[in-house]
Amino acid sequence: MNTIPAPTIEYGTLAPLLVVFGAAIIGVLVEAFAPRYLRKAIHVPLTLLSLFGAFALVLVQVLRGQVATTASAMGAVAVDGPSLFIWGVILVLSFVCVLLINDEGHFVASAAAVPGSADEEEAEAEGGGGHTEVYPLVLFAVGGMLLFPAAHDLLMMFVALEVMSLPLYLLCGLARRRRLLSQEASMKYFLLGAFSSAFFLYGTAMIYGYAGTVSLPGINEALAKGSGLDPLLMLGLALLGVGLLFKIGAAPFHAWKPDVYQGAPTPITALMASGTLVAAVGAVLRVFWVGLGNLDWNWRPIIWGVAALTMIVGSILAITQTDIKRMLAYSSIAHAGFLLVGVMATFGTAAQNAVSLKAILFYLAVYSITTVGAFAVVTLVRDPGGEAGHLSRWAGLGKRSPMLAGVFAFFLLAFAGIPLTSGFFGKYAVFAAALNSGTQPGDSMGGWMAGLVVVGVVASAIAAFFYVRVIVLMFFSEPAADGPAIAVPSTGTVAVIAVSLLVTVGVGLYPESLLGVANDAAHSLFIR
Amino acid sequence: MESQIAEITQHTGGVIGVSWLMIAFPLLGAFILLVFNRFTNRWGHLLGVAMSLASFVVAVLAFFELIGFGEEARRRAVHLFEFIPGMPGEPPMVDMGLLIDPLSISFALLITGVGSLIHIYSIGYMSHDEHRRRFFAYLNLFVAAMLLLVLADNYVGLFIGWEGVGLASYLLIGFWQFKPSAAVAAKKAFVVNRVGDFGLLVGMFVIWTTFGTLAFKDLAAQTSGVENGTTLAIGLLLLLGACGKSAQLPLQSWLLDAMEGPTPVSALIHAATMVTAGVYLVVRSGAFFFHEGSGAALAVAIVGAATLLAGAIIGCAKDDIKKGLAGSTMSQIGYMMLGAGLGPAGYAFAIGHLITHGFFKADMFLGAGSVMHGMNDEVDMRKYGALRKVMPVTFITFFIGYLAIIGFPLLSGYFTKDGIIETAVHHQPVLGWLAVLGAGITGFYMSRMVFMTFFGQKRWADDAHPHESPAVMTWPLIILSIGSIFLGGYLILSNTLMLFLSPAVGRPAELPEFHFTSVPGLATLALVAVGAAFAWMRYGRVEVPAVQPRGNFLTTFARRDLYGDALNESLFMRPGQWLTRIAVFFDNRGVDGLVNGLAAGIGGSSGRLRRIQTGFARTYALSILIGAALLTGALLLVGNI
Amino acid sequence: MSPWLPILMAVPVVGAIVVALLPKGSDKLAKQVTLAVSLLVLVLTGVMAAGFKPSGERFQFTAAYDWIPSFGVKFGVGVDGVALVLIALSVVLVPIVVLASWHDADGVKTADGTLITPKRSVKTYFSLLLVLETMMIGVFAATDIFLFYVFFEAMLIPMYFMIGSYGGAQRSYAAVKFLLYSLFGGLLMLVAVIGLYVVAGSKTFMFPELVGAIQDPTTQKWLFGGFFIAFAIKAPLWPVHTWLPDAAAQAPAGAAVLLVGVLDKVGTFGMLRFCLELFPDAAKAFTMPIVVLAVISIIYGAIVAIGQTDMKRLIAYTSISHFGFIVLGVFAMSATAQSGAALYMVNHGFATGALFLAAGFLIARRGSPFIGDYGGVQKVAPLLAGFFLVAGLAGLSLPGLSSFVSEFMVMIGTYSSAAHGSGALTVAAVIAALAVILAAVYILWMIQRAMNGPTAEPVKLFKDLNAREVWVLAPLIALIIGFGFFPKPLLDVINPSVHQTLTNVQVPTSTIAEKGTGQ
Amino acid sequence: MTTHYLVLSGLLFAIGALGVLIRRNAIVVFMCVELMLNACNLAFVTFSRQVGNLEGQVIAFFVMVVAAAEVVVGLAIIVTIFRTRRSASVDDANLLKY
Repeated sequence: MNTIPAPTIEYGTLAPLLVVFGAAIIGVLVEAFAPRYLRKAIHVPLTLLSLFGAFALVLVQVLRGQVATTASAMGAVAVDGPSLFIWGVILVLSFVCVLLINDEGHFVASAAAVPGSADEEEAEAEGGGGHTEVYPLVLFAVGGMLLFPAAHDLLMMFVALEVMSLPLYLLCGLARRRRLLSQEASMKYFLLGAFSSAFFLYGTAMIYGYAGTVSLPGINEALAKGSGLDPLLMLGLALLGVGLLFKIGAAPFHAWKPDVYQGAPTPITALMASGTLVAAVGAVLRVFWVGLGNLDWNWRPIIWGVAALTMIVGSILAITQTDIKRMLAYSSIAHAGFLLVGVMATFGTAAQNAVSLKAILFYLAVYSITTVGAFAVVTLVRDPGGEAGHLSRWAGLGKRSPMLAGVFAFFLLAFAGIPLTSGFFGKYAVFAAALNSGTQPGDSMGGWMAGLVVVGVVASAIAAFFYVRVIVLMFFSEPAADGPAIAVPSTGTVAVIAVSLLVTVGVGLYPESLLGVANDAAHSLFIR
Repeated sequence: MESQIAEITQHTGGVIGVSWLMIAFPLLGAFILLVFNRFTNRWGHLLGVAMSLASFVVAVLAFFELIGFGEEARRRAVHLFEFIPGMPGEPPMVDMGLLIDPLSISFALLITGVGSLIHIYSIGYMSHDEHRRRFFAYLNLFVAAMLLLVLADNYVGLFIGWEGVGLASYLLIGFWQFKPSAAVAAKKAFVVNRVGDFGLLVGMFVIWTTFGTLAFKDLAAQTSGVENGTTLAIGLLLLLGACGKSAQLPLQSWLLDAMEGPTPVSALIHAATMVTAGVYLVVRSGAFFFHEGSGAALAVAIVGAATLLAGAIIGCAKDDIKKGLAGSTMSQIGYMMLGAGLGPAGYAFAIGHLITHGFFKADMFLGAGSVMHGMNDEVDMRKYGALRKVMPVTFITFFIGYLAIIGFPLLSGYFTKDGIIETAVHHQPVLGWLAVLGAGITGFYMSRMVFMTFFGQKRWADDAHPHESPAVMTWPLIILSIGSIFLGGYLILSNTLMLFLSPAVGRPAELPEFHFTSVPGLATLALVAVGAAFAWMRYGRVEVPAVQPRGNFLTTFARRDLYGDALNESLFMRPGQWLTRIAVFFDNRGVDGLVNGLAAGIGGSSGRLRRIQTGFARTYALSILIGAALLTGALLLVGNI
Repeated sequence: MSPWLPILMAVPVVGAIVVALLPKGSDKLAKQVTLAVSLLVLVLTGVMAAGFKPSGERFQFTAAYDWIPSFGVKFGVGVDGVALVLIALSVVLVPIVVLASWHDADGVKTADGTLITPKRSVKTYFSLLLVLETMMIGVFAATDIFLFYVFFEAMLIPMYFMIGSYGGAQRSYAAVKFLLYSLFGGLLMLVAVIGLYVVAGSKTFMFPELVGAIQDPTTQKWLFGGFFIAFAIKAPLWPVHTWLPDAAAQAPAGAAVLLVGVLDKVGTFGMLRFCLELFPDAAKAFTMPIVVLAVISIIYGAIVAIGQTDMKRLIAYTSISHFGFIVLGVFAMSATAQSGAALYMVNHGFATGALFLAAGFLIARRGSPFIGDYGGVQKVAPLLAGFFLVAGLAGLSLPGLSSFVSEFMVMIGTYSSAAHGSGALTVAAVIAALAVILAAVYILWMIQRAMNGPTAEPVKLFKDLNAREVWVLAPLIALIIGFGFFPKPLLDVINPSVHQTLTNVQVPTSTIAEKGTGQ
Repeated sequence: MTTHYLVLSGLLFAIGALGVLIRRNAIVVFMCVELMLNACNLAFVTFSRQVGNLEGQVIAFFVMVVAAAEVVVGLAIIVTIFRTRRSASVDDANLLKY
């Protein structure tokens, strides 16, 4: 009999992951054993510290120059430069989101209680602070997000996908106000998420059938040998794509996004709009570059179409939205499209890939941090019934609270990609990468790349309209007599907004700060 | 002929060296009066007069300095400053300088001399106007611009002056802008003039493109060897400009309306000086008009002849004394144009007529102003009558002017007009005889004016108390009338003017001799006598109805200014208004509509497309499934291409 | 490395921050600080300009700092003659606009006491103004194309807020239209900017290094298109002009001055600097279509202006006509015309600025932009009417006023341009010259309706210009008249840089060479 | 041989997907998703045999665990919504739309 070789685990490399998961498990234990009144006091420092610690560990790896060059954990996880960059971004984002989550009043005290029932009142009176399960759930989700883009084989990716998604399904349903919407969002997200992950899994199975392995480099090798035209492969690729594109919210797999973003508690929306997107784009990049690098002739036209469709659908549908979160959801769809333009450009030589990768990483970082800031502002504009979601309630905000409105306007301008905001450089980087890739010798899609960029530009112009519309509402309209109240922001929220603003402004004025980091990360490329 | 034009010499020092002071004085006056505004109200008019007189003094001194030079050296250019510099390392595109030569100095003397008299006259005429200071500011501005026009040594400087006088004319016609009629007249004058300016402007383009310079100095020698078509084009374009400024057909319509301005304005600008700028332009640009084989000169003569008749006909039917005079001005400028269209043979007569006309027409306009001054600003001659007794000085001076214009022998107009007519008959017989006919009509309408105003019965309004004007107004009249008597003879007999001008404009090989008994001259006199007699029968002997009777077709034709306005209205104004309306509509609905429509289209499609987001989880699942199918299909398709 | 331009750009933005941070209720102080800062910038610019050597290097006062090495972007600044005069134009206009807008945010009351615009944040307005000043200087000073683009787009934002927050009744529509239109053009330009970078492959955005970098005619055409559409929208050229009347009519008069006087010049400046020099072959290939558009703009703008009932819209349409002239001059491929176009940019800023401000003062007294609501203003407010008239005359390019020289040079240069045979451009110049007639109609008809005739009842309450308002208009009028007779200081600076541009486009740069084509 | 299993797997997957589309009851919909997952398992196991390594079989175990976790979360959500709305129909929950 063969002896099963003992698996080697690179603990040092994987430490950030382990810290987050460890903290999550401790969080579960706390939930189980700590008295209710203590729970929050334990959870908050635990969560924040673990995220901070994980971030520190990422930094340590980067600063010591010990970026792994081979896959860890027996080839299951690849902690390479891009992974570390994405981890850093996700950890910062989740840290910031936890600060938002930490705020009073976002989460229901007892998810099981029927809204308006005596149970609920009781739970409210007793617990006050809402569900403390939120914290370990967030940690699990964050852990999944970390693992997702780093997964080096499709199975690990699937598991990471589920670890990331399952807690989020629950978190979506925990809003304290507008319970029905929250629950509906939760259910839709869950059903559609499960549905899409089934596609992902079936795609994995097909590819396994074709390549005999689910390891990404293994698949690539098989592709190099095979004809590449196997229907099995194509089917697998398509179904895998469904699962991945669903997560980043690309059209036509975007339908869940507006509903879920609108219904979920805003801090969770912030986490999904930032962290999940970053993780999912990271995973997409890895799959296409590492796993399907030898098949770019096949998938690039498809991504072209999806990217164009996504940008246009996102921009156009956002125009007529009346709910701020829903509008931001469509905006997020449009931005997913812009990111896909960058994904289009990741092929061919390593140098070209690095350029595109840098662009996407940079885009991800700046877009997601701005998004968190924007949602943080959304949590502050309140009605008697909770957050004032309807846009008409935002009229005249600039007169009531010029600072807040100004900051929000700035975030919107960053989304629109106006120069001297971080968003502009993100958009520029992606478009430049796309055009640059189009001029690579021998690329038959050169003209198509220019075309896609023009589509992106047109979509940007359309998208600018709805960002500007909100600014018009806030600044150029007279405030309604019973306009929304501005909640007194907690220190956490202020910190979140301040950090986002700082990054958005700072990177807008001096992008090199972040670009340098993205550049270094991208140059080490994905481990192939 | 060109060979007789003297070379231009660069000049420094002396009075001519500072001849820019001629322009600077009135300009400074205008500047002070406009900028210091109310503070100059008390003495502003005196400053205005002083500046104009100072300019006159400089002109006179410059004149004497100029005639101190030999004939061949009487064209003195004074460099002022670089106006439009050229590309690096190249000479300037336009150098601003003055050209003091017999032609320009003649104009300068006329402008500053007559101008100063009119300034003085205006002190009295405008004494009751609260904005008298502003009036003098504009007058000074006009003098400055007019001097720039005639003194500039290049077309751009000329053009600046050209438009400057247009501006002054606009401001002065609209001086009583609170009257809508004055405001409209002012605008009309400017706009119609701009049509002419268009011609002048394009003319300059062609000149620049052909010769690479806009300076008179450099042009003179270069016309030889240029295609006929080019000179013809330049000539016609310049003629268009001249027509605008000088109210020649077809751009005559503004002049009659321009009478809305205060009477001294009509005298100075719309009779004596500005309107003659067209004649100046034609004479100054003679090289283009008389280039071999060019028909441009003929065009000038034809325009002149047509206008002299048209103006005369209009003058016959006007009851408004100023409009009558305006028609006459048109007509007389027609004579000048005719003369100018005849080349060096006619130039001297044209310029001579221009100068004498400047005197006698100013004299008559100011006389008319004096009458109005005494008649509560009444302009309708049917409300005058028998004024000779109450305003004797005005009557006598006006009558002298009258005699001068109809060409009463030995008075100024007799010599200059007759010179034009005879030269015309000699060179262009048809046009010449038309000019004879025009002289006859002149005899009629001018007589009519005199009879209606100063003779016959009183037809005054009840509150009219006519009286003689103050000395400050009558003295200019007297001086002008003296000029009207003697100037013509001095200039024409023994060809004084022609010889004087010849360094600047050339002269015919044979100097003409003035015949008192030439056939055209006698015919003219006869016709004038007939016209005057006819006028006496209609307006002197019989009572003039106080209300305008319905006239026959011809009278109406003349009263309506030969339907010039109606023509403009139906040809340009109404289609223009329609065009404007269509353009505005097209801009709002078409161009902007397209943009807004696109925006609305995107918004609308958004409104429809969002319905796809039904809210049913199963629909979303379906979209995922369809997406999966599409993806699979597309991949297979791409794979098989 | 010269610190001049960075200092010039820093001063206003520092001023803006100071103004924004002033405590509540210090409106007056905010205005005074803004005025002081803008005057300081004016003085500094004057001192800098005095050191400009027309015969020296093309770009002077250059400085380049690494900004975004990853993208090859430098903070590169420097001015040639055209940029210098446009910066001068901007910094002259800003203090004037500050003074003109002194009470615009305070809540404007008409002569009869009705409030036409409510009280709004004074500090915001003036700090936006200063931020805009920085960007205006930056956009003309940038020698790095990326930096140019950044300012080109970023300057939309302060203007957007100035229109949207402080404008008239339709302000938000106008502001959004302005922003989206410009943004769309800008994005197309962004594609072209990227394309230029990628195709040139020289890893730099520095303009001097990119001149001549693109050789392939087809590529040139595409990139030219991207730049040109952006600039055409900005300029604005027919048929992408419709945002301007709305924006200018709704903007407060001061903002309208900067919008039309300076911001739009960025378009024509860009055509001159970038479209021509970077893509000379494309520019030559597209000359005729562009000349046609320019001529349409000239005539169309003038005709539509005649039909306007709203004063500010009318002025906006006159500007469209004038921008037609500038574009015509830029693309006539003639030294004279191009110098004239560059000069026109400056002169138009003064002339239209004066006209907008005078109209603004008029409108502030009555609360209505409609010409028909006025009449006989001259009688009660002769100073206002007088300034309005001179500004109007500058608008119709009366000789002796500055705009004439430039218009004349554009037309005569176009007429005589040897670039494309004499035929087509000759016709273009002649058609363009027709605008002198139309200009007289639209300006004088407006003056006749608003200023002349019997005094309308509400107009009788008008007060004449006060000292502040006189100080706003007087410098502009002085400049208009001064440069009308003596444009040499400007042209001496402009000509060498035009010479350089045309050399890069490989067009004869001599005015003399243009002569003699008609024979 | 293995083809039959693959066809079966495909059928199961299709049935599951169709079920998600046409059933209204959230529980049934969810079961259909589980069916799809199991179709995947079958495919994995089949392929494992076909390509001759054990990875596929191992994956099947992972999937089972994940599916179980999904059940836990899913049922919790569905039950909560049922308690609130007294209905487990997925179509009833459509407040969030357009």
